[in-house]
Amino acid sequence: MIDKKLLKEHNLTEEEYHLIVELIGKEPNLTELGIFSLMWSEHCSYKSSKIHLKKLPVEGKDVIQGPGENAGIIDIGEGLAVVFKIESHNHPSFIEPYQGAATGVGGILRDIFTMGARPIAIMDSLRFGPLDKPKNRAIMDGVVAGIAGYGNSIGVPTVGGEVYFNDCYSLNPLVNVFCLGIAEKDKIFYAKAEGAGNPVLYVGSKTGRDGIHGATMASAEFGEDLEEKRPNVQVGDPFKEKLLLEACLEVMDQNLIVGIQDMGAAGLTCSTSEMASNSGSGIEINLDLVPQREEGMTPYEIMLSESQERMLIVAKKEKVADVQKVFAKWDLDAVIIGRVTDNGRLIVNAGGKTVVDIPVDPVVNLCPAYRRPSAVPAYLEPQSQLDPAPSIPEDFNKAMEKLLSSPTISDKEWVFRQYDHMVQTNTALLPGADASLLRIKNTNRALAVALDGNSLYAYLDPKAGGKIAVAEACRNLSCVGASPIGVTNCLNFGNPEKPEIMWQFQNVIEGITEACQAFNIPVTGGNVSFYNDTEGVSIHPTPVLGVVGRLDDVDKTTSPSFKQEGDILCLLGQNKNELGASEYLKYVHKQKRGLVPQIDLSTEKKVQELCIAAISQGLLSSAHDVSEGGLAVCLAECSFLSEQKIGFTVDLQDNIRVDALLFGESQSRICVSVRAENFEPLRKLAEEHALSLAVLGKTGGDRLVIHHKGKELLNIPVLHGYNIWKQNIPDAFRMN
Amino acid sequence: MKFGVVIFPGSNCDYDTYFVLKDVFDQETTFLWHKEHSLHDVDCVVLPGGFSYGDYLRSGAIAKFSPLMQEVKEFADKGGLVLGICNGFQVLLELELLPGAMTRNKNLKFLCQHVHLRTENTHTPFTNRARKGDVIKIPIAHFDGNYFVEPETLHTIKQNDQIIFRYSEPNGHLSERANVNGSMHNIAGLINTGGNVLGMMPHPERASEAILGSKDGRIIFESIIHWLR
Amino acid sequence: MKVRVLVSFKDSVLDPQGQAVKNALHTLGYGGVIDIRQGKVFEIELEDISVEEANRIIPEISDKVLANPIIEKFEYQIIE
Amino acid sequence: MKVRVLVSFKDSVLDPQGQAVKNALHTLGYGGVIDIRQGKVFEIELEDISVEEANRIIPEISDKVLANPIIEKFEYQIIE
Ligand SMILES: Nc1ncnc2c1ncn2[C@@H]1O[C@H](COP(=O)(O)OP(=O)(O)O)[C@@H](O)[C@H]1O
Ligand SMILES: [Mg+2]
Repeated sequence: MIDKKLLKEHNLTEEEYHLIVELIGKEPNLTELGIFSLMWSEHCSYKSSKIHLKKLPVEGKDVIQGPGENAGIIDIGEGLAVVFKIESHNHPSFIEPYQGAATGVGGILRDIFTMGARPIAIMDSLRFGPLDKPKNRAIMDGVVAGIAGYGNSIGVPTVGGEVYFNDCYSLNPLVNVFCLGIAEKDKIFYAKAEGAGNPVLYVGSKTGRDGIHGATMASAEFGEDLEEKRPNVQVGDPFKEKLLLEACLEVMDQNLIVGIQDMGAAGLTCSTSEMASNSGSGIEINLDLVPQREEGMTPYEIMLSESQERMLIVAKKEKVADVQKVFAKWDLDAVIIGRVTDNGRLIVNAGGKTVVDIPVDPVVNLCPAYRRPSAVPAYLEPQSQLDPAPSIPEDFNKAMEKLLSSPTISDKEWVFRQYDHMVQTNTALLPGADASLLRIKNTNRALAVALDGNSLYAYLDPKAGGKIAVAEACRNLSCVGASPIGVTNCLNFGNPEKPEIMWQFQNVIEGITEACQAFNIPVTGGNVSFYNDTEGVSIHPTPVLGVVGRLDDVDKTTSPSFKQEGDILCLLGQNKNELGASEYLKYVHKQKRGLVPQIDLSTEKKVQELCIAAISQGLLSSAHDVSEGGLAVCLAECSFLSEQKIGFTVDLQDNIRVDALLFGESQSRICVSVRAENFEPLRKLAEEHALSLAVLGKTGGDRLVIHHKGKELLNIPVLHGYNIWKQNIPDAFRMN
Repeated sequence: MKFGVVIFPGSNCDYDTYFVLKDVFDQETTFLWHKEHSLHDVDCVVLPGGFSYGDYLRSGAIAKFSPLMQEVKEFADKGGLVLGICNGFQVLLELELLPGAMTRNKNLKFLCQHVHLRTENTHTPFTNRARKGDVIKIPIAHFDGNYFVEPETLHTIKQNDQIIFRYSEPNGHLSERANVNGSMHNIAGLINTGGNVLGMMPHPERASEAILGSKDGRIIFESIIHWLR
Repeated sequence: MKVRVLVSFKDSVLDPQGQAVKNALHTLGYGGVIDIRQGKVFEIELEDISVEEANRIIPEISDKVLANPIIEKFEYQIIE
Repeated sequence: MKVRVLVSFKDSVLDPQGQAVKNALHTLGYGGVIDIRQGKVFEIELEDISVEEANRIIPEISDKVLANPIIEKFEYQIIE
């Protein structure tokens, strides 16, 4: 009955099938095959990435939970732990932008509160095609509204994120969502099914035929047959999730349960088998008891459904009634659908028959890991050169105006104004700053978070791209005075069966590893999204790094905006003659090529440490890191973000190409402004850190003015630049 | 003096409001569960922001039927102080404790940002510490804050001096630009004829601590506390 | 019994959503669209009751719950 | 010409809004409500065209703009 066609539909190879037969000692029936197809999918099993992910540094003295659970956990003192993770929802967001993004938020929130943490912040990392195409605008409009629709309703602030635009995302947008929660250290919960005889409860929404094959879809390329592969789109129900969140935290707080797991991708299949496997136990359930939304669902469909807003709980036998009472308080049913056993098997009954009877270990742990072939991509050699070098623009004002109208650089208020970024009243820095800052109530502390990932860098030099993503996220934290304590990452790549993609993947991981080691920060989890190809075209490799930082005194922080006229502008770090892979080249010269900026991690670290020290001593009026758009854009943003739109005049002295000086993206640079009386202490501090401090000029006036050795390069009114920067994205949407 | 903060399923500014009253202003404060039939002798009921019942039908439409809201209605009819913030304001409109209704923001997007409000009437329990014309900076966060009322009713509420806050420029000037959600007559906050029930879309609890970027929302809580003392 | 309740804004209330849809259609070249108003529809499945009873209950729940009479009006059809 | 287009979730798709309304009605004592699905209605005023022409255009704009064919279905009535 199980033939090649069926295997293909289930994305399983013949070798995998034979292995399954061997492992379970029989031919699987259709439902059992479905279970394996889900759990052995790339999305769930990490079969192509596992051996490479092992390289990431995961140790650290404050790590409570590294990779392997729903989210990573780090001890932050005072009996508290921070729980965080990033996830992708790329494919669903392409099919149905609003619901795809919304359910992505729902999923990552469940990952956090499943562990006993109250989610306190969401961040989003988005990648779209250029906004002159109506289709791309529609996708962006839907995605942003979907994230807002879910996050705002459930009452978790979306405090920041990032948006990049590039052609390669036109048919494959990326939607990565990060969530962070806070738990009491002694009230953390895991996906455990311990204690034979303990009841297994199903809570939340009813099961429908939603997203059947969602995980397998995320494990294959989109081709012409997109239409057929399209599973039933899931519609998010943030209200139901809010009730689930409160009820789950309440049963955890009262210590009524043994373990809990959300039912996201791979639903009932994944939660039952993982919980049993994690505890070396077994689970037996009866599908007739599963609350169902649609009639006539088969065991196959019920087991594979990806209906949202559902959780599986193993309760303490003697506390079941109390658990049910809490759920009833929140108008939710908690239905006993089975029990924990000690036979190591997943047994599923329906209609009086046993429809699944398989050992859990092979399902969860014994999927083969592949070392897929890798090869240097053919595009690399020609494209990583910058030959011939582009001509130097005659009018830098024009080049600057053009650059400010690149949507990757222009203001993202159109996006974050749609997100409730203030609910829960912890948001100490509003979106627009380099990092988001959340105070922790009843303490003096704060947590900072930054997401980062420049895929053009990763495309032209995957290893450097990986390194820079970590370094830049950490640099963003340092600009608000915080030190990094943990990392999560979302690795978005094309089809791993293509050797070039595998090569990109390996190298990005090497870069991330090197940088995390240099900063001595553990990776506590993440997510891999492969098969981001549509019609044979792969996206640029897109690692998105989420770094969490810690600030011990919430008052010792600063923001990128200029605070007053007459402050001295200084540069921490050095300008270099680097133009490659810059937004300037891409947007002004239409060239996506060149050498990615070099990065020396020990210099990088020193610059960041200096910045943190200066902020903690209260020396800085503002700090902003130099990234896309280079020094000119960095300085301009400090003006744009200041309430009074304070301008600046600087005179640069470096002997390098002037466009590289203005717009190049050399790493390890932070622009700071200081009151005159703080300059000397800052200079001394820099000396102690063995770093030179370049004085650039002063804040003040109502123009953005940049000279080079006394000669004027750039001179535009702040408000003129501001309007371009501010209106660009809203204007794109008004074209509708 | 005791404050009660109502929790509906889907409320999400309940803890924020509780925190401000309890920890920032050091007032006795209790939560009131929507299924209860008692207000536990509170002196002021606060209906917090959020998405009661998901706001799936209309903002505030379902919350008005909860058992507790019948108590709140009686309490208000007897002159008890009721403050509705954001979704709380929407519930008060649905309950008809305040006139009018909310429609979708004029740009059809959710809006989260700081706005400026001009204080129009200070002879109320909620604004007695302010001066008429004071401009305060407070955040909004809503999808349905576009206030609508029939012209006759608008005329009446103007005559009764029921308009408490209006969206304005930082200098107090009333403009279309400042009226971000498109509300009729720039109305951001409204009181009942009895002068004891205030509804406002902006969130004073998000502007009561320096670390959150504005302390201007304090004036409302300070006024209530002063009034009750 | 199946009933359909249609809820829409009163004429005196602006309908920016309808306007936005109209504009979108114009941009796409459907110039013949003169006006659009957007409302809500509820398809309700009721236990079998008499038509008389339905004519009592439906307006009641429409008025109390489904529509906000300050800004909305409703009409209904018994379809089965 | 006046046309009414009704857009609602496909039957297999979860309708959280309808569920919420149903639960509210049950709480209010309307236990006879078995199910509710909530959708959108568009009242469209068109330049006068032939019924034939309308039968071509309406499905087209419904499919393109008014409904999201991935999760929604539509039907329409020419009312005037
Ligand atoms: N890029 C990565 N770096 C580190 N850990 C990862 C990465 N991708 C996935 N992981 C870890 O592998 C485990 C399985 O991930 P995943 O299947 O996405 O979890 P789930 O879907 O249950 O949330 C998680 O603990 C996750 O943190
Ligand atoms: Mg998970």
